[in-house]
Amino acid sequence: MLSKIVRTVANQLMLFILIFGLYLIMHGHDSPGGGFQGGAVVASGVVMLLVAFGSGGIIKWLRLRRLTAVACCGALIFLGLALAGTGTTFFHNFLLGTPVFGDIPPPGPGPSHVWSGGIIPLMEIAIGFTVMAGLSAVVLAMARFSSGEEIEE
Amino acid sequence: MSVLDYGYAVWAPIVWIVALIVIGAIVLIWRSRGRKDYKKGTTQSDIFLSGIKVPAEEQRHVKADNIYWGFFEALKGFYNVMMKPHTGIVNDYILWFVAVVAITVLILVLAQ
Amino acid sequence: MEQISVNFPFLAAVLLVGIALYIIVFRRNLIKLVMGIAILSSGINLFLVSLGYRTGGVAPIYTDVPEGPMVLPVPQALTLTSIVISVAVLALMLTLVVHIYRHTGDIDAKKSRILKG
Amino acid sequence: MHYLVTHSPALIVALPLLAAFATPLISRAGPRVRNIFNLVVLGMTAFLVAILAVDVHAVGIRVYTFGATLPEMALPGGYTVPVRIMFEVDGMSIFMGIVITTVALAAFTYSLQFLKGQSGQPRFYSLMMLLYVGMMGLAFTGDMFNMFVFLEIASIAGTGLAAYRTRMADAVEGGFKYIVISAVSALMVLFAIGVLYAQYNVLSIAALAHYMDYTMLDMMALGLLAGAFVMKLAGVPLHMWAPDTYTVAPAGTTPMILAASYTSMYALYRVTFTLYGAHIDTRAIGWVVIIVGVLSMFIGVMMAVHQTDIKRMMAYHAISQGGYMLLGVGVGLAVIADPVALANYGRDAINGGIFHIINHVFYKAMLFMTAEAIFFRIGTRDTNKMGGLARNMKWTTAFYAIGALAISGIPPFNGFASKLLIYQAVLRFNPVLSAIAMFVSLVTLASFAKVFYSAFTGPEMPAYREVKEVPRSMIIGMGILAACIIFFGIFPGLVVDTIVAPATEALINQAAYINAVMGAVP
Repeated sequence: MLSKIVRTVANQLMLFILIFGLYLIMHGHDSPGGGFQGGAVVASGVVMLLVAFGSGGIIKWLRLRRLTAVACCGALIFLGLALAGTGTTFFHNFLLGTPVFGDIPPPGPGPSHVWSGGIIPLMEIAIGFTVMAGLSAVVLAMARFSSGEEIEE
Repeated sequence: MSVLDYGYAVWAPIVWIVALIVIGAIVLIWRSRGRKDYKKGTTQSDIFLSGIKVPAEEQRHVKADNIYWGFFEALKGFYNVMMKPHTGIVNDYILWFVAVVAITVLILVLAQ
Repeated sequence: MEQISVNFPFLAAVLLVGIALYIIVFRRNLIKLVMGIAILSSGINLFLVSLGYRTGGVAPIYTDVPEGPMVLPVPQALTLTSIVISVAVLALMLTLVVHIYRHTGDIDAKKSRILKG
Repeated sequence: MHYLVTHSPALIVALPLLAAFATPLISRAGPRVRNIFNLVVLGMTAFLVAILAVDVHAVGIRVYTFGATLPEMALPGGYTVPVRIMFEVDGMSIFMGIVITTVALAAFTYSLQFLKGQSGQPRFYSLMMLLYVGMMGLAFTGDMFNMFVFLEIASIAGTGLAAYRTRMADAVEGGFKYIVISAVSALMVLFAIGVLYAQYNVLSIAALAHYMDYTMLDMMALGLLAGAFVMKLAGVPLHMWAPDTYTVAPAGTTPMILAASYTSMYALYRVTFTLYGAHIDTRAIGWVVIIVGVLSMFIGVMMAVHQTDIKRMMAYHAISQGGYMLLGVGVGLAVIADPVALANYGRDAINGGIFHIINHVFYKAMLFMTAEAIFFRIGTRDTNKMGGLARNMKWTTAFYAIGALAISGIPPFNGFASKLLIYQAVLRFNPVLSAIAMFVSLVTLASFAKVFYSAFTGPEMPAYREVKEVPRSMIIGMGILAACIIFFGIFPGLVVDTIVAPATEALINQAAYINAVMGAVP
């Protein structure tokens, strides 16, 4: 555990890191970013907390079991969305043209258009949660591992 | 269906199995006409080791290391050479990989 | 001169691959070996992403798009996938190195080896 | 039914992937639910593979384009290059699918009781499913980059499985070696893919083969690809990781990792036959494959006789048997440009090489399972410490004997059929190679006889008086494979005609593979 200043700053910064990560995830389909990048940013926030508070404190409220469950759920949602299109083909973008994320943004100069892309933004969110939970789990597991504890399942 | 025809030779497993059964039957019949005065459990079935005392049953099993001893003794030089590259060090595996890729690329580019 | 500047990323990529292979082959320290593989994947990622460069092309983002031809984002997608995969591979490798260190007390490829022959 | 057939290429990969991610959640409901769930998913996948196999053999190559409005629409109107990711399933792909699925069924059944009471089982089944996905994807993909992705998925899952028993120092080491060689070879594959993409701006195998100019850079890419895949399939002199990894992997997974090696062999054939094919001078690459094959056969078997660790010996035999496959297919590859030689013996040689894949995966998977059954009961792999096990482990002994006879090419088991096919085809290409192959078979028999003698026969050892036969699911797992071995041995003609000959045809007929995607493009 590091000094109080570091811990306070880490506490405050975590909020911004979370917001930035979620922003990257949400805008992955119409601007640079995406599920992996956003998830990695959030996981880097977890690394920061880990450094500031030490693995003992974090592990109490970030359980590996829960993180695994979130990662698996994200992956399942992703695959479920892909499977839902199997009426036409696997990975078919069946939401395009519907009221849900169905718009097609006009090409040319203009603001970012979030409400577009069909299943892609939904998939980005699913991937985002998978990566967020998965990378955090890896980092946490390795931190506990190097501190000498055995990892239970 | 069962026959594999190579156009050069024919492999028919069912014919082979039938032949095996027939030959096996002949061999068994032949065997049953052999000497009848062999008895198990008497001194007839005891092990004779040039008069040396026979070791206990557990000691008599030939361990894997001792099987084909002559073969390995004769090929000692070959195995010494073979063991040298099998270091078990992961770096060497990659070294072999790099070397083989380099040679393959050279052969393919020159053959083109 | 322009030729050289266009080809510069490729030279850098080949240089990185060469350095990485040198490290992987000649460094017995397992952590350094993992670093070598990380450099190897960076070199190849650099190579892939350089393939997508087109002089005068613009980034393939539909909003706020300037005039001009867009580049095909396939090499970028390939690079991103490759990065994701190498993250997983490197994490796995480091975990295994930690395990090896715990079992044998050494991270030297030669001293920590059990299986051979 | 039509719907299922149409979508089966995607579903075969998607269902196990779904199961892989659902397993950690479902195992909270208890181990029994998890096992049934996994077996059901695998059974459904096996059914899909079966109907897809019937369809591919009856109709021809099936293309599945992801995300398109029609699965068959690889080229949307007006395009001259395919823009979407696609699967392309031909005779060779479905052949690998059948091999992998059968092994996976046997391996899962075997693992059910093998793992009883061990920790981390959800992870184990997840990784098994993931490895299965990686192999099936590699076999079905029609896209170079996807090939790399599935190769990496299979490597990561395989590493997780090889190092599953992390409490054992050698298991971790074997896993680490596997991931290092996998990562380096996969990155070389990616490098080669980059080189190809730089010139032709396409990734689909069919489109690449259609547009390829066979420049010097292409030949360098072929060298990189061939080297990387030979590394992954453990051909001498790139074989040294295989004994380390196969030895330490737990029982049910060794056959899966073995199958993953042969999936890499499939990738090598796909690249050399379909991507490059008869347009290059195939004698060079053909002889490279033949030389690697002969070296693998000879050095693999000579190292195997020397081993005292039972699984290590079998691993070296896996290398040696891989040499037979490479020899057979290499001969076919060397003469592919010569129609007379191809009709005379080339086709037979490829038939033999491919038939040997399925035979070898079956008997070697079973042999690994028997070795692990022994380890399960007596806790050692060292043949020096074994003896008299046949008294108490009758089923295991019987399965070992069947496997040993099959691998040595003793009739009427399946190994003989494919080996005879290879011998007589190679004899007409080069008699010396055929003689080496026969000698290797002899040494194989000798080394299996050595282990049979030292482990199973002999007087009862006092330490193993209380040893029992292994649990039923393990016997069933081995029994599935033993039944396949005997069936393939008695009906080799049927197997060659139904699944092997279409695979050979798919490899030789490069134009059909290209036309299935690029048919409309001149």
